[in-house]
Amino acid sequence: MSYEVKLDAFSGPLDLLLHLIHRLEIDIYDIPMAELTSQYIDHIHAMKELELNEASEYLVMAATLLAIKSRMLLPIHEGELEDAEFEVETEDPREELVIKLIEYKKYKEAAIELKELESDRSLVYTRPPSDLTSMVPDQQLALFDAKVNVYDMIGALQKILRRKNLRKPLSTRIARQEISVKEQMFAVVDSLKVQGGKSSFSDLFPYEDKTTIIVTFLSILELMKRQVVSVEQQKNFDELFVILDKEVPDNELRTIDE
Amino acid sequence: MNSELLMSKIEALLFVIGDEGITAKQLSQLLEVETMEIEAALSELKTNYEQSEVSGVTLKNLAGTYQLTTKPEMADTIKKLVENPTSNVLSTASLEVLAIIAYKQPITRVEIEDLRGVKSDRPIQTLVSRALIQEVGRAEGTGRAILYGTTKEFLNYFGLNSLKDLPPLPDEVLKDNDQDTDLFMTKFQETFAGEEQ
Amino acid sequence: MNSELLMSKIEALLFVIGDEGITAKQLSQLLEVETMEIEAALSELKTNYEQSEVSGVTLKNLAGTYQLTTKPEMADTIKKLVENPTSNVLSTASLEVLAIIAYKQPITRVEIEDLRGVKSDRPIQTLVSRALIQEVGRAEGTGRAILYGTTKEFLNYFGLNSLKDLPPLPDEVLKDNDQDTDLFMTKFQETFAGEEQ
Repeated sequence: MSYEVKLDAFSGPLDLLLHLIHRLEIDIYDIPMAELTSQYIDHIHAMKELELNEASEYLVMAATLLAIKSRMLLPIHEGELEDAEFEVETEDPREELVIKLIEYKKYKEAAIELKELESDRSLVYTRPPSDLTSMVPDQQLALFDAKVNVYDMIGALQKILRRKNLRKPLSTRIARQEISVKEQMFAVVDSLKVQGGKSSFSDLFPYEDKTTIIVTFLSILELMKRQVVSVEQQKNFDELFVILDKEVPDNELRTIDE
Repeated sequence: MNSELLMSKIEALLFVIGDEGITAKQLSQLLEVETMEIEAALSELKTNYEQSEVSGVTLKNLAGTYQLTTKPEMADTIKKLVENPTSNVLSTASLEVLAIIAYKQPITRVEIEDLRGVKSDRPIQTLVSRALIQEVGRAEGTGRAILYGTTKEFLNYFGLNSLKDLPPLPDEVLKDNDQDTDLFMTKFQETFAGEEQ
Repeated sequence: MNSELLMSKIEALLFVIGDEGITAKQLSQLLEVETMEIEAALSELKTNYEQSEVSGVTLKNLAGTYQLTTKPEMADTIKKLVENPTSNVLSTASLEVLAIIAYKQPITRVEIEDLRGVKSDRPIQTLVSRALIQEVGRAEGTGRAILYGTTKEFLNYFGLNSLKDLPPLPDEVLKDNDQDTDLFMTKFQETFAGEEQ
């Protein structure tokens, strides 16, 4: 029998065992050790080639399985079973493993429930507290709760990151998606036309966000390169003027590759 | 204070406080209104939000506080603002460790590793850095191992108001030890009966 | 999209976006709805807020940017929140600044503000006056901006022997991610790659 073993598919040897038990439709209270052990070892072989991080833990489990298997093969005589003195030693060699598996399974299932909660919660967004620091006297600002500890600092960092994740896109992603250099070239030419073919450099930058400024700047460079516009300056540190040199038919600009 | 005014004040405070959240008790102190009345106003606000087709926000109980949040059906719209909406979800290993800590806290790393049968220092570190767990004390005895517990951020992250809201652990199948042993004995004998054939 | 749904989506976006605000054009791009229609919805939302006695917030239009704010008549209520020692709105600002400095030192004010997304000069000042942070040098370059780091008093306050006792954070948590620069470089290369062909 052949099967694919993915490196990240299991979070540990117990997880792998549960997977095998499920797949082989084994009764967890009556594990056929020979079968499970051989399947487990097959998986380990496949995983070993993948340089598994926790290889040692998987190997320890393999040894445990083999030990249980061999203990189960030891002959037990009828007489000993009935003898009260030996009763203590007749526990099932699989018992400890089964208890472990069942205990682990509980938390594995709880983790799945947490995952669902995580995904429900991810649909709901909050906002950062408003910045009210301007409303208070300085000495009040740094008053910490006496219970503040280093973990509260980590919590504070976590909030900053969450907020940053929401903040980032507005200034860049929308612009990245929506404004191309090509589009901005049209906008600059249009704007020059409206202003009679000449505009101060700074008037071409009505937007405040950085990306629009960058894209506008690049589009002016591109227009200069294509000799559609030129830039002049009377003397050092004077204002720059952008001049529309020639009427470019729209279709010529439209052929520009982005 | 009439109830409209009270509701508008509560809304303003909830808006300003954002994901910090605020408790009914704090609202009661700030507004000098009985907690009962605050809670009635909160509940009416929530009903208003939920029933209004025009409103994209609602009121939620998170980590013991009240917070305004967007409605779940707004998720697709807001996701357009977020760079990598799913890149931050927890790995299976982290979720397992977190489940163990949530239900068995306070607990040490060694106990966690014993339960999972696998080293867990990396998931623990991830969970600490994401402020989902923290040190809540030290175990007795030599070593004085760190005891971990969940944080307020944990409740917030999973949309819970308190630890009591955690789904119950899957039932232990083996509740009774005697039954346990019987079962094993039966199975044990069956097995060996089979082996001899 | 019907106008109720559009209004609810706009409200949700305005709520999440916070103090930075959003333009009608950006809303139009995000929601794929004509700017005209967006502006009509915004104006209706504003009327709703203004007319509702139950609402503590309203819509403000500043230089083409729309944002939700609390109504002016809520100022006294919010002032109470600020003055109330049990609300941690204020310590939150300082704690955030302190956390950034603790993990990213040495760091300049501008870098701190970039991470937090809000002006941070006042929290920095008060942390300096509380001796939890101090100037530890000057950044290279024209501005020679002050670099901040934590003090011995900081270690004392949090019961740490050294900075090594801070719980470690994985690299991803606070790694620099200057997207603007990336974007610039990408556009730059796109533009000038054409030249060489």
